Amino acid sequence: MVGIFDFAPAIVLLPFVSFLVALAVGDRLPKGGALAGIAATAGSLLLAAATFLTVAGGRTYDATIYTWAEGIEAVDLTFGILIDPLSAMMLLIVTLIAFLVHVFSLGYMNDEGEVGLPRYYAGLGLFTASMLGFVVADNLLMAFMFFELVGLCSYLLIGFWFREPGPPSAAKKAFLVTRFGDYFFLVGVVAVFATFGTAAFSGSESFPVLAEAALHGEATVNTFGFAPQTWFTIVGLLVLGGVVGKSAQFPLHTWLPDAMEGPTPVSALIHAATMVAAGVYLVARMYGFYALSPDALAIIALIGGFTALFAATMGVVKREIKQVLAYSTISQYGYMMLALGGGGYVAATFHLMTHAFFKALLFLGAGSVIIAMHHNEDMWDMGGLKEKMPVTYYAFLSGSLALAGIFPFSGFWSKDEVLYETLIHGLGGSPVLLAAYAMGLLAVFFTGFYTFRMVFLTFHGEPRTQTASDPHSVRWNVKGPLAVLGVLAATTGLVNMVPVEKLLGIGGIDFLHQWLDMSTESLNAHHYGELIPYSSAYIGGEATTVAIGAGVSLGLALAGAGLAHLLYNVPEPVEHTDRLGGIKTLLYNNYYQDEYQVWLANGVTRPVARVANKFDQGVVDGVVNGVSSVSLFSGSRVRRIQTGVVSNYAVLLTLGLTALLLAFGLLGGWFV
Amino acid sequence: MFDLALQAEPAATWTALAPAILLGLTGLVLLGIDTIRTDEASNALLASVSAGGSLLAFGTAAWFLVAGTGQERTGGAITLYGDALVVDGMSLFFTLIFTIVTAMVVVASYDYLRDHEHRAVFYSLVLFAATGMTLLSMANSLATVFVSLELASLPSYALVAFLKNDKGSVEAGLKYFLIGAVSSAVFAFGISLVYAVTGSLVLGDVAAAVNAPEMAGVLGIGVLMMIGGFAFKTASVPFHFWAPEAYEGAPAPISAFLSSASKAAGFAVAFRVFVEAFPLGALPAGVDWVIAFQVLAVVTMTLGNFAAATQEKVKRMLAYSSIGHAGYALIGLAALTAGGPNGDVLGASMAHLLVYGFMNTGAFLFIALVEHWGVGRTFEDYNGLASTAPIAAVAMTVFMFSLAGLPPFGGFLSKYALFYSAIEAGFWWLAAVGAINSALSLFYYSRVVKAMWIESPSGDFEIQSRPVGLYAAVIFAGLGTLLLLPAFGPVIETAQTVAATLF
Amino acid sequence: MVPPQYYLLLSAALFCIGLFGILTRRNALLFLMSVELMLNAANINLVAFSNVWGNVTGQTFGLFMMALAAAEVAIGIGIILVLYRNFDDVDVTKATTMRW
Amino acid sequence: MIIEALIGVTFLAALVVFVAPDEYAGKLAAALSALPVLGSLWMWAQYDASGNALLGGSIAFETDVVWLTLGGLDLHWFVGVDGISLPLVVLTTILTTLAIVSAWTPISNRESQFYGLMLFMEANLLGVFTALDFFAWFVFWEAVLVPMYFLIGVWGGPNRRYAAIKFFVYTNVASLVMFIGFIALVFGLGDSVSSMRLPEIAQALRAGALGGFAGLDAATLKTVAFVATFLGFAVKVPVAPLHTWLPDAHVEAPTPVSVMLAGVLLKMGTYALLRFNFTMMPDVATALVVPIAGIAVISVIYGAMLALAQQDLKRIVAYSSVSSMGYVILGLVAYTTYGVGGATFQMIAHGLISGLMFMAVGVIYNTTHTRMVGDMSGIADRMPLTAGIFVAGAFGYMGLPLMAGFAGEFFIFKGSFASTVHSAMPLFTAAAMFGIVIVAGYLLFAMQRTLFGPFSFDGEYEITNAPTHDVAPLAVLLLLVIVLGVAPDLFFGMIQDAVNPILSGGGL
Repeated sequence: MVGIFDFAPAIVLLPFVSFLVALAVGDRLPKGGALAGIAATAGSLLLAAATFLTVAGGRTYDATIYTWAEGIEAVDLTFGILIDPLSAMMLLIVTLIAFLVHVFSLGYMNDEGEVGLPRYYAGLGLFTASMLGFVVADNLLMAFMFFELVGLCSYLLIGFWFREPGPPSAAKKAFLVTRFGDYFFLVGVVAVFATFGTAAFSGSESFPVLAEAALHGEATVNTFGFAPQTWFTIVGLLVLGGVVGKSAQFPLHTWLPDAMEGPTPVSALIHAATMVAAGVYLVARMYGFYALSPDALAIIALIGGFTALFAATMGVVKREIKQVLAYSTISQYGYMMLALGGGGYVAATFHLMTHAFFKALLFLGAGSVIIAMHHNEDMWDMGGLKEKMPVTYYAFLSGSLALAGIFPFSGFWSKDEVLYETLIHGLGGSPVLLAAYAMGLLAVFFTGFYTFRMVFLTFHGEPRTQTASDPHSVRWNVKGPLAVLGVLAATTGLVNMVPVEKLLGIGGIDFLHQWLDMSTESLNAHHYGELIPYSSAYIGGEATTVAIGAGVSLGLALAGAGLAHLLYNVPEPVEHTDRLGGIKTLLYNNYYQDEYQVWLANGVTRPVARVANKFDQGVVDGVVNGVSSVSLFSGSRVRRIQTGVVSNYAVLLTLGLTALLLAFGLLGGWFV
Repeated sequence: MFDLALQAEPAATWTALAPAILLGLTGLVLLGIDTIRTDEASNALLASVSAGGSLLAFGTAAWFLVAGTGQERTGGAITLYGDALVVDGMSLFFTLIFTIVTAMVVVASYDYLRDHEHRAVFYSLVLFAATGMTLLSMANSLATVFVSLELASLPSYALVAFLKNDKGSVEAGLKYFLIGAVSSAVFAFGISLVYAVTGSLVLGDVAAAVNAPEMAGVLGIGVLMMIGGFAFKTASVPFHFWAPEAYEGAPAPISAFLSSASKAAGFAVAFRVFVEAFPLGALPAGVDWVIAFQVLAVVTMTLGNFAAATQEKVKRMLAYSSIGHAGYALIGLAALTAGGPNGDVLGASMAHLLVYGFMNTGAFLFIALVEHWGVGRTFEDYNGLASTAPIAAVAMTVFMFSLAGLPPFGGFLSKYALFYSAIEAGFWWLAAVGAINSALSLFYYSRVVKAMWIESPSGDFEIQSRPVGLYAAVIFAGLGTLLLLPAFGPVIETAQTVAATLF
Repeated sequence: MVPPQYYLLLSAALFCIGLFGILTRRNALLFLMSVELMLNAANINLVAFSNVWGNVTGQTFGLFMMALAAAEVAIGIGIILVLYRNFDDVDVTKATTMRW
Repeated sequence: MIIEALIGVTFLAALVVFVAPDEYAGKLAAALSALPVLGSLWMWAQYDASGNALLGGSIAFETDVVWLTLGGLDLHWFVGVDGISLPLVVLTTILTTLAIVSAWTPISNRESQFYGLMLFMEANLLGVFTALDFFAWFVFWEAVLVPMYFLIGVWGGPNRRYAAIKFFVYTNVASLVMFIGFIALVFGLGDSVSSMRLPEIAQALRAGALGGFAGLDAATLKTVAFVATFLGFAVKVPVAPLHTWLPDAHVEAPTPVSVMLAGVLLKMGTYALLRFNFTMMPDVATALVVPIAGIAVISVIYGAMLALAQQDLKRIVAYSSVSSMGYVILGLVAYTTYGVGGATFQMIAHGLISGLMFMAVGVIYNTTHTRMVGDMSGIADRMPLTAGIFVAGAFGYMGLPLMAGFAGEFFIFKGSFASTVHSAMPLFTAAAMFGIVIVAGYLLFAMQRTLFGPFSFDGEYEITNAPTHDVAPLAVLLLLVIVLGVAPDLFFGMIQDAVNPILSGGGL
C-alpha cells in the first residue's frame, strides 16, 4: 500500500533537485534560484508535516532503499530510511527552518544585491538535502556520509564571499577542525562494522541491540580482545569525536565563531539550528548504544557541562552581535550534551527542538539588525533600534527570553528539564554528574547576562552612530520568518511541561515524553530509561526537587539579566569589561584556544613537514643520486686503465693471465 | 635436401662446406675483377658481387639449417678431412650470423668507400675474413682452429688499418695487430701444451685423453692460455685492450664487422672447443674452466658497462658496450654445469649473438652514416639529429634500446632468454650481475637517444646526401632487430636444439 | 732419452723470454720478433711431444705455424710501415691518439 | 579476439598519428583513441566471467596460443580479463582519451610524435592489464617505459632530462630485480608447471608445489622471491622510501603525461602486487604483514607530510599519490573482501581523481604559466568554472562521500580494520586513516591560497576562463568520479567476485 512513507525519500530529494536547478540554470532564473529552493523546502516541509502526523498515528518506518555496495561473501552497505518520532520531529524542524531561511535570504541576499546567488542557493539546497538525509539515515555509515556532505556545504557557504580573505580561511578552519573530529568518527564507524557486522540503528539486528545482548552474554561480537564493556566505551568515544567536532564542543569548538564569516542566514540555518545539531542528534539517534557505557555517558556529561559554562563566559565580552550568538550556540549545545550524558534523553531532544527555534530566530533577528546597520555587526555602534524596528525587536526579545531561560518561554522548560534530569541522576550517586550539573547551573547566570547585554546594547538606549539612528528598513521577507519563529520560541516549551505536571499533578501534559515513547521498542525513551546506568534520588520529594531546581535556575537567569540591566540598560552604556582585569584579555582571546590549535597546525605540523621534506630530498633521494654518481665516478676511473699505450696493454694482459694462472694453480694444486 | 640425405658418398659431403667455399670464391672473384679491370673497378659492381656472394652463402647456410644438414634428422654432424672440420647445426647457425653481417657491412661500405682507392682489396679482405670465421665455426681440430683463427684475424688487421693516411686507423691497426699477435702466440702455446698432455689435436681425441692425472697442471695452463686466445677474439677481459681503439679507429663498417661477426666467431670456436675437447664430466680436478669463464664474464660485462657509461665519443661508447655484451655472451660458457640445461644456456647465448649481430652492426653502420655526413663523433655532435634524419634516428633508437634490452625489440628477448637460462642453470647471481649491468647500460644508451631526440641541434650541419647503401643496411638491420621479437621463437628453438647436440 | 718435462721447461723458458721482450721492447720490429720467439716456444712443444706420443700431428702443425707466423709478419711489416709514415717512428708507445 | 583488436587498433592508431601532420595530430589521436574506449566499454557490458583469472575462475575474452619455448617452458600469447583487470582496462582507455584532449592546449611542438607516443603507451598498458602469460606481460610491462621516457624527456619542463633518465633507470632496475626473483620462483616449481602462464604458476604455488632451487630450500626461495618481486613492484607503485623518482617525473612531465603517470602507470605496480605477490604467495604476504602494513602506513603519513611541505601544486598532488597508494597496499595485505576489493577499487578511483587533479592544475598552469602556490591568489574570481571543478576534485581527493575516493578508502579501511591476518591491523588502519586529515589540510591550504581571497597575480598573462576543450575532460572525470561514488557496484561487484578466491586456501 502506498503510504506517506513512500514519499519519505522525496523529502530529501526535493532540496537536492533545487540544488541541481540552482547550479545548472540558477543564473537564468528570477531571484537566482531562490524560488526553486523555497518551493523545494516548502514541499519538503509539507511532506515532513504529513510524515509527522502519520508517525503521530503510531506508525514508524524503516526500509532499505538503495544498496550502495553489495558485499559478495561480505556485508552489504546500504542506504535506508528510518522514520520514528525522533527523526520525524527533526525532519519537521529542519524543513521548517530551512524554508524560513530561504525566505529570509530573499531579503538578506537578493535585496542586498549580492552576486553569485545561484551558488548560494545551490549551497543551501544541497545543505538541506544532506541534513535531511542525515536525519533519516537508518545506519551509521549513511549517517557518516551525509554528515560529511553537511561539512562540505558548510565549507562552501562559510566561504561564500571567497573574494575576501576572511571567509575562505574560516571555511578551511571549519572543515579542518570538524574533519579532525570526523577522523575519530570514521574509525568508529569502521570499528562498529568490524565489531557487529552491521551499523543499523534500529531493529533486532541493530548494533545497539547486539551490544546490549553481548553485555548480557546473549550474543558474541568481536571485541578485539577487550572486555565488551571497555570496547563499547572505546567505540562510543570514537564516534563521539565526530559529535564533538560538529556540535562544536570543547576542545573542537574553535571553528564555530569563525564560521560567522558566512552570510547570516547561513549562520542561522547551519551553525545554529541544524548542522551543529547533527552531532547531538547522532548521540540521541544511537542513544541505546551510549546508554550501555557509563564511562562514555560521564565523559559526555562533563564535556557538555564544561562547554556550556566555558562558552558562556566567553560570550560575555564579545562586541559583535553574531559572536555573542555564536558562543551562546556552543554553550547551548553543551547543555544538550549534558542532558544526554546525564541520562536525560528526552530533555536533550527537547532542548534541541526549542533551541533550534529560538537560536534560528536570534540569528535571523541579528541578520535583520545587520541589514539595518548596513552590515556593521558591532553592538557598540548600535543602540536604540527598538523604536526603529519593532517587529525585529519583539521577535528578538522573545528569542532572548527563551535563550536566557525565563519562564514561560520555551528555553526555560527545556533547560530546566536538562538540569533537573542531571540533578536527580547526580543525586542518585554520581558525583561526576553533580559537577557537570554545577557547571551547567553556573552557566545559566552568564547566559542571562550576555543575552540581555546583547539585547540592551542593540535595541535600548540611544543610537550611538549615524546608521543606528537611521537604519536601513527591512521587508516582509525578513519580518515574516521572524514573526513565525518568535511565536514558536515563545510557545514550544508548552509541549513538555514536566514541572507543571510534577508540581500540580496534572497528568499527560509531557507530550514530548509520550511522543518519544511511541517509537519502536529498541528506540523509545522508555527503553533508554531502563538502559541508563543511573538511579534517581531527590531532595525531599520529587516535587520539591522540581521546585528547587526550577527556582534556582530561574533565579540565576534573572540575576544575570538583572545585572545586564543594571550595567547596560542605560542611555549611554559604557564598557565594563575593564573591571574583569586580567580575565578580560583571557576572555577576549577565548582562553587562547585558537592560538594553541593554530600553533599545532602551523607551529608543529608544518615544521615537521618541512623536516620530512628535507629528509626526503637529502637522504632518501640523496641515496638514489649517490648510487648513480658513484657508478659514474667508478666508470670514469675504470676507463683510465685504457692508457692508449700498447705496451701497457701487453703488461696488463700478461698480469691478468698470470693472475688467472696463479689463482687456478693454487686452487687446482697444479704446482705440487 | 632429401637428395642430399640420399647420396651419402664423399662427393656429397664436401658440399656441406658450401657456405665457406662460396665466401672464399667470392673473395677470389673480387680479386679477379680487380686484376681484369686495370682501371679502378666500379664500386657498385664490387659491392654487389660481394653482397651477392655473402647473401648466397647465407641462403645456403639457411637452407642447410632448414634442410637439417649435419643434424640428427639426417644422421648427425658431417665430419670431413679426418675430423678436421665438422658441419653441424651450430656451425651453420653461426655461419648465418657471419654472412648476414658481412652482407650488411659490404652494402654499407659501398658508400663509405666511394672516394677511397683499392676498394676491391677491401671487399675481398672482408670476404676472406668471413671465410675464416665460417671455417672457425666448423673447426673440429685445434690445428684448424688455429689456422682459421689466423685466416679470420689477418685480414681484419689489414682492414682496421685500411685508411692508410688516417692516424687513428693506423694506430688502431697497430694495436689490434700487436695484441693479436701476442694473443695468438699465447693461444698457440696453449695448444701446444694441450697437445703435450693429450697427444692429439682433434677435439674428440683430446676429450678422450684429457683425464691424464700426472700432467693436470700443464693441461690447466694450456686450457687457460687457450681461453686467452678466445678472450682476444671475443674482446673479453683481460685481452680486450685492443677493442676500444680498434673499433674507434677502424672504418666504421669494419668496426661493425669486427664487433659483431668476429666476436661471434670467437664464441663459435670457444663453444665448440671447450664443450667438445674438455667435457665437464671428464675433467681432472683443477681444470674447471667454467669458473674461469664465470670470472671473465662478470669482470668483462662490468668493466665494459662502467667504462662505456662515461665516454664522450659515441663510437668509443659502442666499443665498450660491445665488450660488455661479450660479457653477457660469456654467460653461455659460464653457466654450464655437468648434466645441467647446457643446451638452453649455450643456445640462448647463440641467439643473443645473432640478435646482437643485427643491432650492433646497425649501430656501427649508423655511426658510419654519421661519419659519412661529416658530423662529429661526440654525443653533443649528435644533438638534434632526429630532426634532420628522422628515419636513421629511429633506426638508431631501435638499436640503442635493443642493446639496452628494452622491448619491443629483439635484444630484449635475447638478453632475457640469456638471463633466464642462466637462472635455469642455477646461476641466478650471474643473471643478477648481468641484469644490474644491463639496467645501468640503459643510462648510456639513452644518452644517444637523448642527444638525437631531446636536445636541440647545437651547430646546424648540412646533410649533403642520403647514401643508399648505408641507409639500406641500417634500415635492414633495424627491421631485423625489430622482427626478431616476434620471430624469436624459431631462432631460440633452433639455437637451443643445435646447441643441445653438442652435449 | 730426454724426459718430456725438460722440453716443457725449455719451451716455457723460450716463451718467457719472448714475453719479456714484448713487455720491454718499444720498437715495433723487436716486438714482432719477440712474438716469433713465443710462437717458436709453442713449436718446440709440438715437435717434442710429437716425438713423445709417436704421431706426426705435432710436427705437421708446427709447419703450419711457421707458415702462419710468416703471414703474420707480412701483415705486421705492412702495418709498421704505415705506422712509420704516419708517426715518423716505429716506437709502439708513440701512437696514443686514442685512449680512455 | 576483442583484446587483440583493442591492442592492435591502438598500435595502428599510434602509427597513423606518428605520420600525420602536426596540426591534425591532436584531433586525430583523440578520435582514434575513442575506438579503444568503445571497445573496453563493450567488453565491460559483455563481461560474463566469474572468479579470479589466476585461480581457476573463468576468463573473459580469452586467447591462448603458444608463442615460443624457452628452457623447456612454453611462452604463450595468453590474454584475457577478469573482474580485477577489466576495470583497469576501462580506466586506461578513458583516461588516455581525456589526457589526449587535455594535451591540445599545452602541447605545441612535435604534436604527431607526442600523440603517437601516448597511443603507443596506451597499447602497452592495455597489454599489461590483459596479458596472463608472464613473458608477454613482461614485454608490455617494460615497453611502457619507452614512450614514457620520451614523453617526459622531450615535452617536459626545464629539468626534464634528469627526471626522464631517473624514471627510466630506476624503474628498469626494479623490473629486473623483480624478473630474477620471479624466474627463480618459476624454476623452483620445477616440473609442476609446463608454461609461463600466470594461472598455472599461481595455482601451482598455492598448491604448495614449490621445491628448492639453486641451493635455497622452498621456504627461503619463496620469501626471497616475494621480497624481490615486492621491491620491484614497490618502485612502480611507488612506496616510500622508493618513491623519489615520482615527484621529479611529475613535476617535469607535461600535464597529460602526469595524468597518465598518476592515473594508470602507478596502478601497474599495485596491479602487479595484487596479481603476483598477494595472489600467488598469500602465506608469505601474511607472514610479512607487519613490515608490509608498516610500509603502507609510512607511505600514507610520510607522503602526506611531504605534500604538506610543497609549494608546487603538481608536487602536492604527486606526493599525495604516494599517500593514496599506501592505502592500496594496506588494503591488499588485509586479505578481506573489502580490503583487497577496496584496494582494487581504489586503483580506479585514484586513477580518475588524480587524473582530475593533475588536469585541473594543468588548466590553471596553461593560463597562469605557474604552479607555485605563492604566485597567485583568487584565481576563482577569473576562472570560476575551473576553480569549481578543482574544488570538487580536491574534495574527492579528501574522500568526500558519494565520490569514488571515499568508496575506495572506506572499503579499504573497513576491510583492513576487520582483517584477521594480524592482531595489530586495527592499529595500522587507524594510523593510516589519519591521512584523511592531513590530505584535507594541505589541499584546503593550497586552495585557500591559490583559488580564493582577493585576486592577485604577478605575471603578464591575462587570466580568463579556460577553453571548453580544456574543461570538458575535467567535467567528464568529475562526472565519472561521482557516478562511481554513488554506484560503486558498477565495478565493485566484479572486483569482489574476482578477489574472493584469493582470500582462502594457498596457505592462508
